[in-house]
Amino acid sequence: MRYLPLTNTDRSEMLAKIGARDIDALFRDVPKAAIVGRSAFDLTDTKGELEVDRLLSRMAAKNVAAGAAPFFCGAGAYRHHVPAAVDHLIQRSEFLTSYTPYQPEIAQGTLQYLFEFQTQVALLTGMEVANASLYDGSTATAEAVLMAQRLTKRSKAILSGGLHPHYAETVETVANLSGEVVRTPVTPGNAEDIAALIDDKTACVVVQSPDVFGLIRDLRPIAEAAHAKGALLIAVVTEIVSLGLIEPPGAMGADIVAAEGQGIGNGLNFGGPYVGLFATREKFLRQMPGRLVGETQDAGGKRGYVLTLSTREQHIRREKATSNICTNSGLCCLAFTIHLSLLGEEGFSRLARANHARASALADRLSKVKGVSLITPSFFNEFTLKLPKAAKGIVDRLTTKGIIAGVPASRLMPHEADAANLLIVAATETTTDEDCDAFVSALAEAVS
Amino acid sequence: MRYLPLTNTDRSEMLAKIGARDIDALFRDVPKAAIVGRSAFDLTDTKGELEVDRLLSRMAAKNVAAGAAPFFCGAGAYRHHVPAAVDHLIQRSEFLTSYTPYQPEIAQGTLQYLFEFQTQVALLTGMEVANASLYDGSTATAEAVLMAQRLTKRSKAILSGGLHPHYAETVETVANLSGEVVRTPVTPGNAEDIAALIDDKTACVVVQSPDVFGLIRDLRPIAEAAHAKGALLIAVVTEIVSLGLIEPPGAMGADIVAAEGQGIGNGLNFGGPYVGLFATREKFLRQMPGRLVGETQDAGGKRGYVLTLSTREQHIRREKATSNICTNSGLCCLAFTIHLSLLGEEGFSRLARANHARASALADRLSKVKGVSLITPSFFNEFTLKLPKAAKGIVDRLTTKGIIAGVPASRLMPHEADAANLLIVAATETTTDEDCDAFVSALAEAVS
Amino acid sequence: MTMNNQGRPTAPGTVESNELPTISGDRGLDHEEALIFEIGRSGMTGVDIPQVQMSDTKLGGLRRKGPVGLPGLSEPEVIRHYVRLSRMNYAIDAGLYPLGSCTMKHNPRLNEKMARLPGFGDVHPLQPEATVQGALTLISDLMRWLTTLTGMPAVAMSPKAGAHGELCGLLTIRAAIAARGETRTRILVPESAHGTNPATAALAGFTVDEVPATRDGHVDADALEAKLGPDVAAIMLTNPNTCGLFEPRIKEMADAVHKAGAYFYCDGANFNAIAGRVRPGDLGIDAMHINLHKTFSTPHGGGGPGAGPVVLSAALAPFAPLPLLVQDANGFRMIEDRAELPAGAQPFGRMCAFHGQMGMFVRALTYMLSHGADGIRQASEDAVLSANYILASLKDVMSAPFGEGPCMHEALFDDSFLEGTGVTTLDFAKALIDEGYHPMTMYFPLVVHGAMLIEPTESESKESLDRFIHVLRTMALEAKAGERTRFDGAPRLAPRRRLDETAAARKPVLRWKPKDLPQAAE
Amino acid sequence: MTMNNQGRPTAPGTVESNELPTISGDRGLDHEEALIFEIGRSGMTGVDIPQVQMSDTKLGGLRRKGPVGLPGLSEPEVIRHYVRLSRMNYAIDAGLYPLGSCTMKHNPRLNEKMARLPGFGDVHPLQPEATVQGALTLISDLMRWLTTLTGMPAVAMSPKAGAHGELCGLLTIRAAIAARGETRTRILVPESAHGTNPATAALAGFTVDEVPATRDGHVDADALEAKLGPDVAAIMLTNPNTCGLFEPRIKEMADAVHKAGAYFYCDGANFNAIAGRVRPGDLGIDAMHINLHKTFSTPHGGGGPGAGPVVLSAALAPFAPLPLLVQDANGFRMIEDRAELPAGAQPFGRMCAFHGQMGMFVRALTYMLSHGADGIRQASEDAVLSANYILASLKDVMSAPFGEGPCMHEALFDDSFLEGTGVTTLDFAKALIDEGYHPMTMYFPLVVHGAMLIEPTESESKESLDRFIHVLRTMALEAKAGERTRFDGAPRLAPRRRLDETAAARKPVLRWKPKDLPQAAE
Ligand SMILES: Cc1ncc(COP(=O)(O)O)c(C=O)c1O
Ligand SMILES: Cc1ncc(COP(=O)(O)O)c(C=O)c1O
Repeated sequence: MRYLPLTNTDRSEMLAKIGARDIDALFRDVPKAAIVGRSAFDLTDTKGELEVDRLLSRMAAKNVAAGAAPFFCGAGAYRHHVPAAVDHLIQRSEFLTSYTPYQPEIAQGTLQYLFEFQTQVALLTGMEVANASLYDGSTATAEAVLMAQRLTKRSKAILSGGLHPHYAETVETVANLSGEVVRTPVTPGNAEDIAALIDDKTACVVVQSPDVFGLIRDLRPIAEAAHAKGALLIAVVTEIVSLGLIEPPGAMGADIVAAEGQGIGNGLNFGGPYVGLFATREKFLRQMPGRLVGETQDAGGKRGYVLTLSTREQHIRREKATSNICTNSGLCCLAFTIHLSLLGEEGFSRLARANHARASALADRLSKVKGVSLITPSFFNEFTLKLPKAAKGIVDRLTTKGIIAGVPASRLMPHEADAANLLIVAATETTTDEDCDAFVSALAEAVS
Repeated sequence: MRYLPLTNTDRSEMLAKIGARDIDALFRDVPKAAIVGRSAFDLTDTKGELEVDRLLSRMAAKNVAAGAAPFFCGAGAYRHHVPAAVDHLIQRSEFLTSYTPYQPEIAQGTLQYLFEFQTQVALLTGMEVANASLYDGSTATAEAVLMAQRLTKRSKAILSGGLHPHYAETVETVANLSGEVVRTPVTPGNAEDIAALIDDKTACVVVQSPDVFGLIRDLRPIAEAAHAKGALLIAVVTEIVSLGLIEPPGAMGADIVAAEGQGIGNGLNFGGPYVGLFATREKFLRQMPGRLVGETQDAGGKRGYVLTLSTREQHIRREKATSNICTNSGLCCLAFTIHLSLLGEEGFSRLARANHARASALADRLSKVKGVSLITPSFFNEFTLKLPKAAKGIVDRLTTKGIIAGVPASRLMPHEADAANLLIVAATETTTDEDCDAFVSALAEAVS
Repeated sequence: MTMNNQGRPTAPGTVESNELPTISGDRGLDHEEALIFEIGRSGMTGVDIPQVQMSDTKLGGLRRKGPVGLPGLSEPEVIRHYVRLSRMNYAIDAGLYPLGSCTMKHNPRLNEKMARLPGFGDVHPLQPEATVQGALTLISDLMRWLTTLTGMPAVAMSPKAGAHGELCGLLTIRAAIAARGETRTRILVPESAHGTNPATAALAGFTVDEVPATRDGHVDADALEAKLGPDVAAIMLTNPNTCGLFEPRIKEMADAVHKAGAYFYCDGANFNAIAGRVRPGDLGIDAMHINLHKTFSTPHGGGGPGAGPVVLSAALAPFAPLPLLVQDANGFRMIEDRAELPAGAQPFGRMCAFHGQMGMFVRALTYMLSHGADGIRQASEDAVLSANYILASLKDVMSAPFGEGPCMHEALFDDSFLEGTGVTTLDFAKALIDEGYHPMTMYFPLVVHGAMLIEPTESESKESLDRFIHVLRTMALEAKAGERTRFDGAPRLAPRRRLDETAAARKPVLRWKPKDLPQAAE
Repeated sequence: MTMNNQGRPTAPGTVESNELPTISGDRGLDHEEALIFEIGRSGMTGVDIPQVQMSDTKLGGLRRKGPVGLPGLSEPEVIRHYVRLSRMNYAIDAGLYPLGSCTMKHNPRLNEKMARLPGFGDVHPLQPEATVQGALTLISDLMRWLTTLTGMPAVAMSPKAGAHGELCGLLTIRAAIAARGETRTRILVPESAHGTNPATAALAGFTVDEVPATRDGHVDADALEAKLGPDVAAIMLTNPNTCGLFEPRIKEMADAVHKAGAYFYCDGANFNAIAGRVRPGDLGIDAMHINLHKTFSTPHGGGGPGAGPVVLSAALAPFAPLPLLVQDANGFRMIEDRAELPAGAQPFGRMCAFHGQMGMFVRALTYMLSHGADGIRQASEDAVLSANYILASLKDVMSAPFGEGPCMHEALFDDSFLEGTGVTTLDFAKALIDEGYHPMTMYFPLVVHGAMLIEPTESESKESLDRFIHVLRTMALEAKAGERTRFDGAPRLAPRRRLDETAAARKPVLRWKPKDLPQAAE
């Protein structure tokens, strides 16, 4: 087997050195009954690279790649152009096949990029500090709620109806254990009056902006209301590129920002791996989940970086840890930070503008289609349309025409009756004029 | 422009330091009339990566990739499966963006793999020494002829009719200047009696095996005849993988081996870049063209490698150099040597067997097609069929059916009347049963 | 794997360098590299995106007021920056990486190639299911490999790493208990357990009750059985355990646990020792996470990403979280909502958005198809063989707390052989860095004093193991002979000497700030 | 670019190391690595290919008798081997690479991605033309960029590198002269010319006649004109020349050459200085090769591959070699045979099999489309600006043989500033290695004593140039102050000290041999 360097001669020499009769002798502690042979597994044997390549390529060919069709899906995952340099660099052996930087003397590469990543995330979100990543935006949101409950010693979390339903369910799944989770009604295209619901049992309010329908939310009044009641505002961002054009949550009073970083440096990957961004105020530092990299000096007086404040973490604090997370999103952080380094201030703002301009133009054209209306007065690169028929049917119809028309709201919220006709549409810098033309005419035909 | 690190501020500061009014001042020596402006070039301006990616991807999509169809072309370039590790490793920055190892202290990586490459080439060909590559098989053959002329101080080179016509033309182009080149008649499927033509003016005979039709040639009698007349035998190999199964030229008396190394580690690339292999006897060392890497020690007594015997080369010997070559095929050697390291003795011989088995099975089936006959009694992974009609027409017809049926001999030798109906067909480990089925039935239909 | 020495910050005294100083500060091929924020300048960018016209009217009056504050670098500068940083890292590709409990095995390149096929890398989690049948087939094939290898009926695919899998497992157990109308609050966790186990138990709302270890490194089965009771929801055992030993009384414990109405959660981080030879399902396990990034080699550079699918027993299967993959006449479908649940399904909730770490799934299935069942079995055997070879070759000069062995895929040593030498486990491990090796896991598991946990994996040749053994033997003998030069203040030959972790923790500097702004922490 | 110090083998005396010896021989992240032949063992392989049944009957009785003698390694070992080797190399991606005459500029990654599109990388040179129209379009687009940038009517695409392009150019000239029924045997080549120029002239069957340089580093135009005569076939001039200067009297020389019935071949290796600003066609040039791997950034790691298309004047165009790309109603076609020649075409022959370095063409066109005409112009200006900045910043401490400048894209220094210091050009260059830089080109061009030719290219930031200048200034001042520590026996901090080139050449060991066999050279 090409990946296994031991020869049979090596194996017998090693057994001899060990003084074991055969390999079975090494499995002595395993109950005999529990040792099974090859026949116990109805699975194939070793295959060469060519054969495996063929098998998987055939599977892949059964999917419609986003790049192979006019494509308008968003709702938490966004297709952006990632420069070739990013994928080249993250495949550097020293990045790809290293692990958590436990030995800082031989892991400065990883530690420094994580330090730079933390800085970039803090800058983007307008917060004071950020960690070295969590799994993704949804789990980061759940961690944020738990952290708010710890900080406020209160139990109630209020989730905006505009929060991505998958995020809401993820939060409920863990936060219900430690307290109560309230979800406000879904108000497509409008901001619900969440401030009114905040009481002195409220640990936090969780508001996504742009929300799941694409609507841009003004967090300032909510932050005020929350702070007035001693609660915290958790701002959620699912399209990180929006922060190139929209006021950052930190500037609007957010106490914790939980975001999905996939939009920068990372591909769609059918849902993962993505990268959870987590930023907050310095004063909350010791309640933060996840790893933190800090600057220090080595014995020679040279600047260097180390994992720090580990006393928050499971391997030190065990059941008292701020989170159980260990493995995080290392390589995805790397892709994120490289892409953002390439963009820089100039490139990032141009990218954001290009996205908004694309989406605005498309929204204008689609909302002119007879029977179709735009229900999100404000948005970044994603908006929601009200169609005369069920959105799911329309999407399926357009799919047969080779157009991936977006995400029907009903897929995310089947129980919301008035979401049935809503279609969530995203456009990015990768969307072409031809894509838009195809979409507009196909939609016009489908709804007529 | 994303690749240019200087800002306008930098530029003016630098001009100030230089004491130049503007950039034009630095082009002082250029005749005014010769300085042109942007308008002199009817070419596009800077494009972003996304846009360029789109343009080229569209162009690429206009080609039928070999992997996307049943594919049977060979005749000097062969499609083999290259393990993913090869392309990953040759893209290591330290390999990809370094240059000729002129500074051995910081180029041991390149020097060592070239030393290993030289060893592998010597082993494969059964020769004593090999150089660090030439451009490709055809130019290596031309260099071999020139070297033979230098060594024998004779002018005549006899080229076998079985030598790839492109190779023969390449040799004629340069060797005619220094002497005369004779080509023996083309005898598809048979070995011409080249020994008879060797006289005491003959510097060398050039024989390809397997020849352009796929026929395996016995070099032993030719070597004897050549040596008897004081001439040299130059053996040419266009499919290097064949040496995993066939007796190497070195074992059959060849004095110089010129080969195309593309088949190991390198893709088809529409004809280039490929890698020229060049091996010979130790005693001819000082007449060899191209770079050589040799083992030595550093001042600390550690083993190391350096470019050596440069006194043969243009940068030292100038007009008296053994060749004018400077840039060679570095990265292609690297791909070659990595792939061969992965294969090893075991993998290489299995690969060769798999190729021959594939081709044999296909040849059996195709020669059973009514009106079709196999004219090459022996072959490795490529053979020639005689068709009842012009091969070119058949190939075009099968192309419309999505099958790339091979290379019509007429494409390489339009003047050979009796080559018109000959089709040169190659099969490798990448050829599937489905590919063969499709070919056999489509051919049967086309010739009926 | 976590290193408890991280929890005991070290503050080395400054040492003077006997190196020839260079003008540049760089040394041959070793370049120092500043932060991107110190390199970049405004106006520069590494991408060319046209400046488009755009109106503010659709931004709800919330257009960003100030700049982000990002530095501007050209592409060549960015590439040089990361290439230089990478050269300061150790990696599997560069050498043996014996980090116990982390299974740092070879990451095949084919896996990377497959994960980048547009049909996998460029598909959206919410695009119409008709357009992702290949992706769903892949997930279903992977599920089949995982359930077959573990001998368990079901698997939940969405957990994003081992710890996330632990949470998924415990929440499944919680739901199963609730469905029985019971409430059980206690979870038994061995003191040798990995930190994520107790942390997860607490996160899932349980109290943690520690089970002691026996002198031979196993879980004290008697103590465990004694602790069982009506309030015990589950035990969380690692098997093979964190001492690198298989729990001989595992079935007995499983039976006792089941008899007590509790469930058996197994931490599968060490599955690489037994895959293809032992099926956890045959051991009475109810739930176990599998770290695809360990056992099945998906690269997790810099600490992630991972994937932690959880295999489930028949008793727990109904409570698996959403989404659920089902197959019907029209092909595969993801059930994302309770309304469409198949009969009997009572999902406890959702672990995360979308349906898990697809990129890791592609790599793991590529690994499995490449190895095949026979190759996976061979890999486990080689991993165990290599660990035992190391144990057998070093036990006379280092101290193996649990004696002769055999061990499973990890060889555990304690620091008693260093007693009185003045050389600590930390010194010993750091000296390995100068020798060109990544240190073993230190100070874990906690049940052993000054633990050194060595996991060679199946990816090393005998020659490589022999070199490693030779170095460790020589170091051990030197230490015992009181020759400390190699250890004091090691490493000396790495990009950095020991770093001051105390200072880092005392005055946290967690981000770059423009010179004019004070560091927030000060 | 060639380094003449290679021709003057150096044999350093052994130096003793003051380094702390390690047990392994490795040092931190710096690993020593044996030859694959010393690592591998029989029976092992890094690929899994099924062992197929096969009969000998079709092998003409010539089946291989013995083994090849290749070592067997697993994939992890192979990857580790090459990763470790790579870490012993300097590269553009790691630092400034001021190797004069080599234009070691940034290699964009997009180019690599495009070259690997199956539609380019996986197409066969002889598959039906209907199936490669995209590939032929690409070649035709590249031809348009090259002819437009150079202001020449035609271009021959098949030459595989610069030297091959030189040969192509001279053979075109030879054919043109023959077509006029003349024979001309002499070629005028400046003494400052790159070695490939005289070597190529000889290869093409001409005699070489050297033209001296003036004291200010230009070709002596008067001497050149004096040498013109009926037997002169051509002059081969490099412009900008190898001293980094533009030939001010170039048009005058071109006119004289044409008046004498000869042709003007220009070595275009230095095109990067003027691309987008000056069109060689406007200077009276008849043929010029372009090193795509220099000016247009196609990577040539380890010394290749390259591509050397040759642009041709109207006078020479008809004699361009086969194949010829033509376009008609059915699209593009490669004319590979004389029978199908378009009117007037009289190709002199063929340079190589197939139609050139397609992989390089894709990269070069990607580079051109990315930069655009404006970006290419800017790149040339920045390259020239950077070289002049270096010249201006160092001329007071180092010695610039041709004074104040301005220069083009290269700054040339001689070793007179080292006179009496005991420090040689070689020492000075090797000391740069310890500072983290690749040395400049040394001992070329030959017209300058102890030449140091610095080509920064346009890929360096001002900060990077300033650091480099600071290091060179400090070194120069130290050398003059007689502080030799930094220079004696440098480099000290690289993977190797100076290597014994004399020994290597005296007893050539050009391949590994099994221990039992004696080294052939001994
Ligand atoms: C024994 C053990 N359990 C659980 C974990 C947690 O797994 P992950 O890091 O994938 O969350 C680890 C990983 O370090 C481990 O070693
Ligand atoms: C001035 C000059 N001419 C010609 C050449 C030869 O070009 P190539 O190396 O591509 O054959 C070079 C390359 O080093 C050069 O610097």
